[in-house]
Amino acid sequence: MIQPLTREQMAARVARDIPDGSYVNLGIGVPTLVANYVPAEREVIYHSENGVLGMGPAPKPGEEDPDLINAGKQLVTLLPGGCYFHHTDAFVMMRGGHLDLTVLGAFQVSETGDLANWMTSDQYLPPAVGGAMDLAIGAKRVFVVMEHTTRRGEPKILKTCTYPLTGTGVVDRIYTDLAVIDVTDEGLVVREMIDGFDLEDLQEQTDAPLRSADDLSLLVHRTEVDLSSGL
Amino acid sequence: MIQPLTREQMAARVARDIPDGSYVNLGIGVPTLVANYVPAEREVIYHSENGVLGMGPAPKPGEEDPDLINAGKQLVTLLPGGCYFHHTDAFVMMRGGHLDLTVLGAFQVSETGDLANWMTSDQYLPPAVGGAMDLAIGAKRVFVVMEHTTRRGEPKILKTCTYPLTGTGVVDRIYTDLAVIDVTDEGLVVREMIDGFDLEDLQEQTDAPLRSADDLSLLVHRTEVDLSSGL
Amino acid sequence: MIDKRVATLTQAVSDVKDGSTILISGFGIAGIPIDLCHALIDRGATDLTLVTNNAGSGHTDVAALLKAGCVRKIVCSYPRSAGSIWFEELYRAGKIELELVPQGTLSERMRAGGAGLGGFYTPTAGGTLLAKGKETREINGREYLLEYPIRGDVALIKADRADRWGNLTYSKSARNFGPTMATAADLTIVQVREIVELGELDPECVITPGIFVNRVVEVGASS
Amino acid sequence: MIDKRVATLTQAVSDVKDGSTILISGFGIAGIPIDLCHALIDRGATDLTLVTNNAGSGHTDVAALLKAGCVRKIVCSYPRSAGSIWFEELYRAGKIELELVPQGTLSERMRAGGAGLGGFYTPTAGGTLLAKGKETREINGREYLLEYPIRGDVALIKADRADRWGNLTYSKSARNFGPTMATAADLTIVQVREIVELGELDPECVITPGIFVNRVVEVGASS
Repeated sequence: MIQPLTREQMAARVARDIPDGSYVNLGIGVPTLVANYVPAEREVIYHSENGVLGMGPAPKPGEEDPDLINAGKQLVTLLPGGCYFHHTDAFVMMRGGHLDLTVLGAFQVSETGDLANWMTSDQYLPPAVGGAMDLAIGAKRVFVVMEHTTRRGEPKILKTCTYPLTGTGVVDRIYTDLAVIDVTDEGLVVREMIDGFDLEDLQEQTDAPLRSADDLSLLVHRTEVDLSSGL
Repeated sequence: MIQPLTREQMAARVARDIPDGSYVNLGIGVPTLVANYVPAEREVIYHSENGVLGMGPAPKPGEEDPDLINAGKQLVTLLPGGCYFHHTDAFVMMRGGHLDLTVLGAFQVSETGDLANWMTSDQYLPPAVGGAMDLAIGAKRVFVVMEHTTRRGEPKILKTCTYPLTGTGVVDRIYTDLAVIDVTDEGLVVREMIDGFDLEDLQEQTDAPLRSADDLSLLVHRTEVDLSSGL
Repeated sequence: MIDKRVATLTQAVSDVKDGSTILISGFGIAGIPIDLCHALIDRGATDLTLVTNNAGSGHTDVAALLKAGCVRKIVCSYPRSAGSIWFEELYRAGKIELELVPQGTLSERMRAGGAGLGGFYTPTAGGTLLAKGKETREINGREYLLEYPIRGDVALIKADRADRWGNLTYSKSARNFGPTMATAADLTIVQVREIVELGELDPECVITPGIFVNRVVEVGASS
Repeated sequence: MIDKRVATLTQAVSDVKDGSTILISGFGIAGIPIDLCHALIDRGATDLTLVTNNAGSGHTDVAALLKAGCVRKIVCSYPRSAGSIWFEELYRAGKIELELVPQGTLSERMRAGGAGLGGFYTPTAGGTLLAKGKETREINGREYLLEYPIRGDVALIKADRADRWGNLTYSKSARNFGPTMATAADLTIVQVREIVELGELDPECVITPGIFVNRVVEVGASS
């Protein structure tokens, strides 16, 4: 019986790959959890598109300030060295290629790194895009973290996305509850896979063709902070 | 014997027309002198394209700060309520139509308000444009202050400018040492003229056709501060 | 003398015309000019186009403008938030027009409006549904969309402190769209926590120079 | 750990390559990174393209770079100042290339470079000699020129205070081109009067967030 990673374990796995000294924007959902698992030894500067650089953790009770929130509208704090700026400047950072990395959730990713994470085909829901497109095209590297398949078991890693795109050819690496997969010029390369799976098992849950890295390793379940990097 | 206005008298005449509460950019040369003659009762906010709003007069001896200069590179001061910003924002103010008024020097002005104030035909001098073009197209109103003719007596108010243009159709009013002239849709209209001159005398020194305002009045020589307005 | 202080919220919005395009600052709960929004509702404004990042949630401010039937169209990046019930109801009923703009493009289009630019080329949204109908251009091997400026007849903004010249400072992430919107409207109206004496704001730390502001009204530490 | 402090000026410019495009802050005497300019001369840089508002005056900083023969081309708005003798001499001798750009367009082109835009339409210089060869477009009845971004390989900037994350404040009108240039280069090197502890700069008053800065070197109250 295989054990997919929990959301926390996925976040912890992504956290291993956040480099010391990097400027990072974390999307809403699992991406936001990533910060919890980045080792304290690494100094990472978190950016929020609503005009904050150097975000710290959630405030202690009694220290909440409704004027200090992140892009997910959660209350946050500011680290010493952090600063504020207006929205247009926040997007200069994003669109201008100044962020080292963004971690985003996704509905679908294609084998060429197309990203679909802003709109499903539900006609009753009004569309909402926020800053997703700016992040997708602007950050130097784009990591996606998501479940490997939908709740119904449909693959989310596809030859071609069926949902409307956020950006084309933008994703560098995909972290799922089953594997870590690089988007390369030669297609999707599996770097890590959970115990009990072989490439065929993973391929069954994946629409786009996969191949195995020469140094394929085990995707481990852990939520403790890990100083090693999978990059 | 007619008496053309001195540079100071020209500046004082322009100053009469600087409205209370306006945002004003003064160009280099005679325009800079204008501030000296604006009545203290009028609160005028002076803008400088190097990132200053609310400029005050020259500093007292001992209070000079080389970091606080105007566009003419002269040392200035900052009034209470003044502030600093970067160059790109300074030009947002200019290009974006936020300045009420600019007063500029000129080599030539055409009857349709074309302005030439950045380049002569001297091939040995390298061209230099600075912020002149942004001011000319951006300010809500453009006043030009200049001698009526060149030192050689050639007219500077022309049917068509012969020097390279700074902007087309931008000038609203011309202040010279002989007259105050509005640029209107029906051509140049003389509002004020110095004593001893009639329209023919002025026309002789002007290439573009002039006509007289119905309420043509005398252009007076004074340098004391004057609360009346010629607008 | 320059004095941009206005005594009451009612006065501050008294001449906002029906049919106007209104830029409204704020992201999530931070930086929304709640009191100005409600003053506008009290005035009975109709047929408005709102340009604002979210489409309101709950029953106050932007949501209240929607609920009160003041709004014909909304230009925003993220209308679907927790509690955006009034927008969703109007949207499903086909009673409101939506122009969805990526957040960075929304902000940059207003900046262009304030800066006197005619338009700009952005890579954002290239190859997506939101590029539909937009002119594209390849520049140095990359595809860009041509985007045009947005200007408002009015901007309603929440700031922290102001002086009588209209200089503004903001509070933390409540700064968000305020500084850009202030530049991009014919009439910029600002509610602030506190109005201070001229000269009290540090000239190095003024975020919105007063040239972009027409009216300021003090509301204290409002809701 | 992030530590952008560099001990010496020599170190700060050690890897600036010949043939680079260098953005240099400053307007008149205010905000010119004099010490960094001289460090670059000491390194013996050649074939540089400078992007800077003026073309130097007297014998220091930008003028010194010209005098030392480091510069192939200059992109600026106002090369002719009192005392711009070195530029004028090279210009008359045909030994330097000049690209003259209106000041606001110069600043805006660098902003576009830092903001990831492909270009923009500006009304400035429409109908003038400086529109020659530029694509024009009528938008809402007004003529605009298409202008493309400027980026530097390196930006040399003078600021007032910095911390080890590279956050910057400036002094009065010496701010000028610094904040925009910092965004528009692959490598942004800043000389500051003083480096302070992390957290000492007011987060509301940081003018250049550290994300735009690669190196800071403390020079004290320099020339």
